[in-house]
Amino acid sequence: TDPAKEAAATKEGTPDNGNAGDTDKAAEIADFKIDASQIPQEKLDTTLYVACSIRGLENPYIATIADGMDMFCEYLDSIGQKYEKQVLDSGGSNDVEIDNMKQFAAKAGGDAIAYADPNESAIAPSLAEAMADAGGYLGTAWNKPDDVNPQDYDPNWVIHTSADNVANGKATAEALFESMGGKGKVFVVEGMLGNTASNSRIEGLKDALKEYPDIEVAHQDTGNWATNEALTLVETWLNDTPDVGGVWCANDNMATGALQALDAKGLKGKVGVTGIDANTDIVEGVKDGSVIATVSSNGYLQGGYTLAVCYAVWTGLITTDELPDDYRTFLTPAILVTKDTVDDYVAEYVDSVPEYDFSDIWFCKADK
Amino acid sequence: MEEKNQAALDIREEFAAKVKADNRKEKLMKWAPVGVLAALILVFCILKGRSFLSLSNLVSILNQWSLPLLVALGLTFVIMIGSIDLSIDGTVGMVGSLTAIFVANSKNTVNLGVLGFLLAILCSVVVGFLIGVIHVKFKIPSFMVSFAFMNICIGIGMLSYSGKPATIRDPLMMAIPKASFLGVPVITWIAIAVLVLCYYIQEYTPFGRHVYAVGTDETIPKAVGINVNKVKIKVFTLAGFCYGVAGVIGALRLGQGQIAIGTDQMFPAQAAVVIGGTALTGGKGGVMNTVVGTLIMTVLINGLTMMGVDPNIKTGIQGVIILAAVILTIKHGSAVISK
Amino acid sequence: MNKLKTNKAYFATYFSMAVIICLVLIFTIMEKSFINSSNINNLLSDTAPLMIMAAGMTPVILIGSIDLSVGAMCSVSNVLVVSFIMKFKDTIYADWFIMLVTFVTTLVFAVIAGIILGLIHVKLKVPSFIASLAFMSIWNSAALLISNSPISIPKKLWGTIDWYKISIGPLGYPLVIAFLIIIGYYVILTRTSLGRGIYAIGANERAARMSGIAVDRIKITAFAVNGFCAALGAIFLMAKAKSCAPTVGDSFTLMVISAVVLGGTALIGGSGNILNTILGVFIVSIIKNGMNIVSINVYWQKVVFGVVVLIAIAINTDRSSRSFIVK
Amino acid sequence: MSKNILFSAKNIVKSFHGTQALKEVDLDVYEGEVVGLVGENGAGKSTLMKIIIGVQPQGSGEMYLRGKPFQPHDPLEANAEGIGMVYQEQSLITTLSVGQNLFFGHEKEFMQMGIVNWKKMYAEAAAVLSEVGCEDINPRKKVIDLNFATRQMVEIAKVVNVTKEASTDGKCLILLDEPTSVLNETEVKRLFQEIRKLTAKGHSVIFVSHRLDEVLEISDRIYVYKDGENAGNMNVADATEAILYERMVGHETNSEYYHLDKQVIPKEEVVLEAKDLGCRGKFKHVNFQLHKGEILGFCGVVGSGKEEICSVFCGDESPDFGELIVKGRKTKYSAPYQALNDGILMIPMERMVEGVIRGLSVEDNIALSNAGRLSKRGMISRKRVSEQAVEWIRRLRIKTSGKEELVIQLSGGNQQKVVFARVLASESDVVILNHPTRGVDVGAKEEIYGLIRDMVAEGKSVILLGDTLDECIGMSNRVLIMRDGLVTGELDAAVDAKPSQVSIISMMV
Ligand SMILES: Nc1ncnc2c1ncn2[C@@H]1O[C@H](COP(=O)(O)OP(=O)(O)OP(=O)(O)O)[C@@H](O)[C@H]1O
Ligand SMILES: Nc1ncnc2c1ncn2[C@@H]1O[C@H](COP(=O)(O)OP(=O)(O)OP(=O)(O)O)[C@@H](O)[C@H]1O
Ligand SMILES: [Mg+2]
Ligand SMILES: [Mg+2]
Repeated sequence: TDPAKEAAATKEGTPDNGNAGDTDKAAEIADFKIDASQIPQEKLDTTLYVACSIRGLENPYIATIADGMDMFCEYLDSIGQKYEKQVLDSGGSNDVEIDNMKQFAAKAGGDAIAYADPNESAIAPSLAEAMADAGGYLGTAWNKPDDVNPQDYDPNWVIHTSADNVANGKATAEALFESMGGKGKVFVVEGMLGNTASNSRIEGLKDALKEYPDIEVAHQDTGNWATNEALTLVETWLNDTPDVGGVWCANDNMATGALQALDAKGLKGKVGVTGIDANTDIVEGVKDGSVIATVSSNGYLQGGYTLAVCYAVWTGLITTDELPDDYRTFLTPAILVTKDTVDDYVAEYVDSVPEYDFSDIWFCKADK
Repeated sequence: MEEKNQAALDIREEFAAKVKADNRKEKLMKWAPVGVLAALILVFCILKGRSFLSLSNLVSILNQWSLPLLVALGLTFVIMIGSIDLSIDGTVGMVGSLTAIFVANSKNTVNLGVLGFLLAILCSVVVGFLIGVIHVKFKIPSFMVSFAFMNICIGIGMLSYSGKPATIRDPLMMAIPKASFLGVPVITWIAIAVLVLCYYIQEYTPFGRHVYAVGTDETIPKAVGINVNKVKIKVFTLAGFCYGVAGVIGALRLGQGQIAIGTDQMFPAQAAVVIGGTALTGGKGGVMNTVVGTLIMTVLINGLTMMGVDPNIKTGIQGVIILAAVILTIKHGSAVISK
Repeated sequence: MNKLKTNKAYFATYFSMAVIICLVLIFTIMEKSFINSSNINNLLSDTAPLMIMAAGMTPVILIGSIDLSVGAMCSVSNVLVVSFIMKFKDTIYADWFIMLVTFVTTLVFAVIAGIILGLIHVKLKVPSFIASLAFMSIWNSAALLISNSPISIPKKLWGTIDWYKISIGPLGYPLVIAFLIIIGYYVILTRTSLGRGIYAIGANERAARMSGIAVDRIKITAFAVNGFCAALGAIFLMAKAKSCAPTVGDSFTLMVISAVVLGGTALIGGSGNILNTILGVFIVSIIKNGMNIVSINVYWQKVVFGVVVLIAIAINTDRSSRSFIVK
Repeated sequence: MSKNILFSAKNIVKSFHGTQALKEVDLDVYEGEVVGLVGENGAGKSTLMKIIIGVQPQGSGEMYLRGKPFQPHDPLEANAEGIGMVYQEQSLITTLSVGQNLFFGHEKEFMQMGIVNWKKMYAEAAAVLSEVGCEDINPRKKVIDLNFATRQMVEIAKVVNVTKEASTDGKCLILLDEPTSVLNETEVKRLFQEIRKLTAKGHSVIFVSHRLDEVLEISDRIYVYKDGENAGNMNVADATEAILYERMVGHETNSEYYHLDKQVIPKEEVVLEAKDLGCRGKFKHVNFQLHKGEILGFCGVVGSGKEEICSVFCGDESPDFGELIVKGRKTKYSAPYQALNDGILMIPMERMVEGVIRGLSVEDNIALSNAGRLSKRGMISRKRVSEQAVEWIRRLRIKTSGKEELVIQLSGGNQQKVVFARVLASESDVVILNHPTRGVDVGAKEEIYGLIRDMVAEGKSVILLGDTLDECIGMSNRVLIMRDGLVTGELDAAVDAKPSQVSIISMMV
């Protein structure tokens, strides 16, 4: 079975596509694959500028997105496409990210494809606008405002994808609460204040809390996505609430800190921890039982395939007009890694780098 | 005539009384930071009594105090010569990252053991030395030199693990953060050892006096024949050493090398140094003041965390308390010039 | 002799220019598209927020103080302006009127905030470094409390912030505003008693006080002006990103101060020329822009940035006439 | 007096980018003598001293110490050879203790097992202090807590100590650059005693001062410098104040020193009045009226409260009791700019920290206090600023390479003149002169006295805290004598009826 299809996130069903005539077309699109032989030679000889715009490489998950771009570039090599790639690092600043994108677009002119993880949902339109002004193609992930869609920047804003943060937050929370037998006290370590991903994951946590009325949140504070801050928080809280049953963290970086704090008090393995991102050390934690769950959003997949879709549009093999709405904005698969699934996950993704076929551009669509 | 004499006596007494009062006030002001610390502890005891005062929380406070203390110790010397050092976030993070890849770790096969520590610390010592040399030789404000090195060090730190932090696997290193001696964490002992070293340097070596002199008015030591540039370079190098030890401790505590070990260490350290009573204009204060200053900051953050204050307003409360503490502890009056 | 001495004042300008020319040459050689028109357009419009904030910071540094709360001030103004817009967007008033009112309200708020910081610094004798550090925390919290997540400007109002993209020749409209403000400051600093007071205070506060300069008032004015500029920068950022975020200003604080110092203003106060701040800002933004254009490996970007800044300031500082102490 | 030459300097030349500070000067010092060195402000006295001690490198020329060529690279080297110096500017580190200052740069001598033995150092410091008659100074006290006169004594002790620390056992040379400008009479006496003790031991002293009477009193031989050149040297027996004056300034003192002929009788109109004014712990019950066109002198020893009264008038401090009435209006100032708005301005005592802004140019400094008058529609006219500067540089004979020169590059006395120019240029109605001639050469002093007279003739009023008692009596229409924070006497000082110094001193102490 394809683990990518065991999506933990399936909140939104596929919207109905209306009449039967479109169904054929939909099937055609779903089966679309890049056929390298159809790409005009002049396109292959043009230098294509490839970029991924991310918020700092300190975070291992984000670093895998850049790796995803590298994998996709290997594919470009294999079909003889000339290209130049670069990573745009916003360092967590909206303004810098917009500037970076504008500068990248200006340099590349129309021959650009980019993946962007907008630092905040609110800047996604500005990123798209930067690309639209220059004529390149952009795919975004995670964050965008609800009332703005890729269609608003046709054809330059090709797709927006997201792992379902709410669902992920809920899934890890449920796994944690189950491991505690449905009752007890938990610590909640939030991500950066004001960050959309963090807020959505917290929302998922709250949904789960409603279903487990006997779980009590003993402490909640922000760890700013950072290991050391999470360490300090949990270390302090443990003095106040030594009988805690679990620690829910909004990402794995912070889960690492929480584990370290528990370890210092001899509680590692006794108090469950959850995170999101499937960092190597946390996946190991799942294996040895000190971590209850984490979620892999598969950065390779997000980074590489978003670029692949943009590439298909740039070559002209596919046009944005023919894409139905649910191919413009969709969810990417996420894998919940728990004690039960960890061995499969490790075999598939850790011990072997998965082979991806980037010509199959919709492989990253969760409900495909 | 009689009356005049009486008046003269009055004013002399008044004068004496005023001098006495001023002196008393000055002495009191010296202890004001300690007072602030005591007040904070008292407030948290009342609000969060048992758990705040519990042995395990005291140990946590000591743990959490170690790294800021080390950083602030280094910074104290820099501030005492009237300079400033923004490189902290970078150097601490860089050393933290390097420590993990120099000892046995999950990322590479290097295993230098204790030598790995020393090598990592050496890196920040070199950075400190370079900051000092460039600052004095090219006459570039320390603000700019250290700003540049902050970026360079963050870059080096990030490069060293390229997105995938190394987890420390050396059993000794993994044991240190859990170990304690006489009930005090070993990490804190390391910080205290550096504190003693700094105190010794400040109080019992000629260099210590020269630091005060350079901060007060560097033309004077120059005129006496002291090599002011050398003093400054030494100060930045010493600071680099302190940041280095802080970085190592950060990595040990996390069990992982990350650039984030240094993130957001600089501004709280500056605040701690000033709250402790070291003047930003140089020449006044010292490491003991910094001990109190860092304790205030650590206790404050620990207490607020313990109380579960809404994270959105936590930093705001910190800001207000820092402001209040400084207002309480610094000299006022029309003759005081504050830059 | 005298000629030589007056000329020295211009050395800083020449050096900064030289640094800029070198940078442009190097980047152009490495990647031709660096000087293509759309990138030049980017450079000349996107530096506006940094430029305006650096303009406000210059007088503060000239008086020998510092304001570390600019970034946070910018964040809080940024969320404030958008949350006002969201409050009033459904009222009967014309969109441009809503915008105008919210802008003015925000600017007034920022000026008041600057005055409060100035008062605390001046009246309570709290060093500006630490007072503004405390305010940084306070405004950060305030921004989060106003809105702890980013808000987008609704699409229907996008028309009202189109002015951000207007350009006069290659110069973006916001940058023109920033230039005008800087030129205004230049006149104030060089030709009025307020300006001379600012330099005098920076050079020797006690002597300035004794010679009858209204030290307190001038200092507070500098902080108020800085607040104003931070808010204006926040408005530019809002228009640029069509949204607000409670942490938008964080990365600006050190960048703003560095740009001012790169422009040759002494951190100990008392010497510098606000026109050179323009050059300082361009040095910073050209380095950042150029590194993206020549696509330096992102892991190396910080290292390169640090080294280039160091070289730039080393060339930039006029050491020959420096009889002063460098702290 | 023995006739061995201890030190000699030949053809010393020194220029600072453009300014020729010394053009070939010579100086010989014999063992056991005091050499007085006088000259106008900017004549190059301090520069020569700094070359001898090694703070500044000489341009060209030779120096010999005990017959051997001598060229120190830094003061520590000179100290080791037995040369010590008291600088014109204060050179103690205020944040350190007296003892630490005494041995600053020599801490290594007290190192034991890597630790500085402070106890030993303080004991030694106490011994050194008592040697110069300052047993009352606690060596553990921080310098910042001492008044300026005491600090000066510490400086002297520091130098005297050099003679003992010197690695040579030969005779030492001590350079004193205007050591008395901040001392009162008894302190000067004490200093002179010290100097005599030193010369008795065979050490030599170079003594720089603008107070010619002091120079004549203490020196054995006197050198006069003018514009960086030797303008004569003579035995003290051959010198009088008049001769020295002539050599320094280039012409004889042409009029009467204090321009008594220009002393006018003040108008009836009261411009400033103190009613029962008081400041807690400083002064009390002060009543007086300052009339238009009057010079009112304040006499009193340190701590008598006269300085504090000045800071109240000029708005630097607020009084605790009583009323201050300016031009008929009751006022209370919280900052000097408010006083300036009422037309009151002061020349502060400490010119370095309060008087001039050393990082600004001469012209900007002169323009500091009258921005209003120099501007048109809110804009300052650069032309007026520079015209004004040129005018005052000429009138006060400020020695500078141009109006754009930074004040920090001027000699001590010329900096003082810049302050004076600033205050005069402000055209304030009431001018408080707090030691206006401190560190100013005799020629310029006379000039300044003339200017004060002119100012008064124009209807301005002056409160004068003289640098000497003589000056105070000579210039004033009326003197107020203060003691212990109270006014103990008020004497008329009309041209023909100047009070005697003795009568005033009796009220001062
Ligand atoms: N650092 C310097 N840079 C430039 N010029 C200087 C410097 N130091 C001294 N000069 C110049 O050298 C000349 C001699 O100065 P010096 O200080 O020796 O005078 P002085 O005789 O001690 O006068 P005073 O009685 O006022 O103290 C002056 O014209 C002064 O402007
Ligand atoms: N507030 C003060 N703090 C420190 N030192 C002071 C203070 N006031 C005065 N002095 C110092 O005391 C000394 C003499 O003071 P002052 O000028 O008031 O006396 P004076 O008029 O010179 O006395 P006399 O006329 O008897 O010589 C100077 O060195 C001055 O710097
Ligand atoms: Mg002199
Ligand atoms: Mg006197």
